[in-house]
Amino acid sequence: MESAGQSFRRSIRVKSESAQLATVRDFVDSVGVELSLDMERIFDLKVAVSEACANAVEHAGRDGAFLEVEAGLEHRRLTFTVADSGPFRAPILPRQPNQSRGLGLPLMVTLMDEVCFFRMPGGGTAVKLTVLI
Amino acid sequence: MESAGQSFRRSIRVKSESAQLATVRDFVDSVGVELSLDMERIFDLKVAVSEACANAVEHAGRDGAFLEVEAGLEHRRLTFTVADSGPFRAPILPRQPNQSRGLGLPLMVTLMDEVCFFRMPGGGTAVKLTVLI
Amino acid sequence: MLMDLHTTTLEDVPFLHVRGEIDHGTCASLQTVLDELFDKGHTVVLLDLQEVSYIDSGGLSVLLGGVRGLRDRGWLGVIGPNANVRRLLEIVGLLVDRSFRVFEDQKVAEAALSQRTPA
Amino acid sequence: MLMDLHTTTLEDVPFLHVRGEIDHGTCASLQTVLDELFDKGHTVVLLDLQEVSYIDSGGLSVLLGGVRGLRDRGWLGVIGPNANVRRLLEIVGLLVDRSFRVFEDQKVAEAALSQRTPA
Ligand SMILES: Nc1ncnc2c1ncn2[C@@H]1O[C@H](COP(=O)(O)OP(=O)(O)O)[C@@H](O)[C@H]1O
Ligand SMILES: Nc1ncnc2c1ncn2[C@@H]1O[C@H](COP(=O)(O)OP(=O)(O)O)[C@@H](O)[C@H]1O
Repeated sequence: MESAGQSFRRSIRVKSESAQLATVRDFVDSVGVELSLDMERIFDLKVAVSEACANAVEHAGRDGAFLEVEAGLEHRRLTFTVADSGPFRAPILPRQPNQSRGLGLPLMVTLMDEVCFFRMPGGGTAVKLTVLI
Repeated sequence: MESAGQSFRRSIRVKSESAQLATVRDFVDSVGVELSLDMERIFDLKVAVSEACANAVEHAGRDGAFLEVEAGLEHRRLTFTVADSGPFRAPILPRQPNQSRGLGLPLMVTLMDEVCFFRMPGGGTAVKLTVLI
Repeated sequence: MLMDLHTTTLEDVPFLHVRGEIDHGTCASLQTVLDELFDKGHTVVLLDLQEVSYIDSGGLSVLLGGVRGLRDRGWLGVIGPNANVRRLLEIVGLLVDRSFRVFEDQKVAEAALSQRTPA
Repeated sequence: MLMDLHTTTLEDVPFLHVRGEIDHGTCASLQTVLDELFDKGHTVVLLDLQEVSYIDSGGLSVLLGGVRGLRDRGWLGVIGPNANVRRLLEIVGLLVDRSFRVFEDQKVAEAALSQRTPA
């Protein structure tokens, strides 16, 4: 049984490709609006969730793979969990010259209250982004 | 009051400099031995904690700053928390040519069950590494 | 809304107008255009961000890469980023970079350009 | 125990003996020695890891960097990594790199070297 109406769950499943990032951001937007968050908070959540999805696409985005994004609210902790089906891998260098990489994690940590990575039993990776609202 | 003998706490505080990484690993080793973990598990913890500390040294290691490493055990969850006093920042490129970067996080995630980053109220960053034992 | 990009010039300086969202899926075309301009030897480039509602590390990397390529030889100027976009520019360190400039609007950018080459 | 490094040769090939822990604090000297060897034109280098008890991303980066510099022109061979070190070499992708080789012991490495240049 769920704890007395406290719990909130919304989720979306998209193809693991960067063209779907905008769809995920629309999902984050709709959750933010439903919870009456302010625009700045919604923007930060969009960036952080989109970054987590971009990493998942890059590292686990092959042949029709899917991404699951789930939003949950419990005790004023709003979480977005991004789950992919690939292992967590080291970047394969050399990368494009001139391009800065490694911005994703610093952005997520700066914009969120907590950023957690889990290896999942099946072999995928989940990233859980939390803000206290 | 602590929960009926379940809790275990050990901690160490070292200067935030890479020469201290070996000291931190000795600390991890002593915790692992005290808890009778096997050698492979202890090695993995040493690597993950040492990586978290190396990041902290790199990003928050100025002028006599300190690093706090705390080990805790609760309900078979062993955690090592590394706290520094700097903000979480994006890497400043260009880096040394020829060097591969960005291996620290993938190593931590691969070797641990959970890796969490927290911004701390005072402005520092904490990394919490968890294994289920 | 996806990203839309077209290029004009302002006082001999390339002036890129971007509209929409600069993310990992859309930033490649911005990268291509910037690379071409730098290859041609341009050391000052203007980017109109007034119609940009969103940017993420894909887009920020392109800007940082451009700024690093220019280092000390010129600058990349952006016009009118919204408050959210501006916050991200700050987090990644662009606002303190000597080769990066932010202008409130096109007028201010034009003034900076004319100061650059006193007639 | 910190890191200790000295260099000999094995059949004209530079042979580095490392002892101790290769971490972020100690890896710089290994980097320096490898860079010098590559600058001198060596395309095959051997590294004895039998006495290495620990390696982290600092040391792994140095190995990866070396291997990438050599790509398709030669190889970096390591001798006798312990099981833990070997696991990390695998995680970062070195074990599947065509410019990286692992030898059980010095005998096997010598055999590989003599095959390389049939007299
Ligand atoms: N979902 C994921 N699956 C696998 N690897 C990941 C995932 N998320 C992040 N990573 C790893 O974490 C590293 C850090 O990510 P990030 O800071 O976004 O930098 P980058 O710009 O290099 O992707 C990545 O290079 C990648 O190796
Ligand atoms: N404790 C920390 N404080 C500040 N920034 C950190 C910290 N830990 C990690 N980072 C950031 O996370 C990024 C990813 O770390 P890591 O995977 O170890 O790669 P790198 O080899 O580039 O340090 C780093 O580039 C850095 O920007």
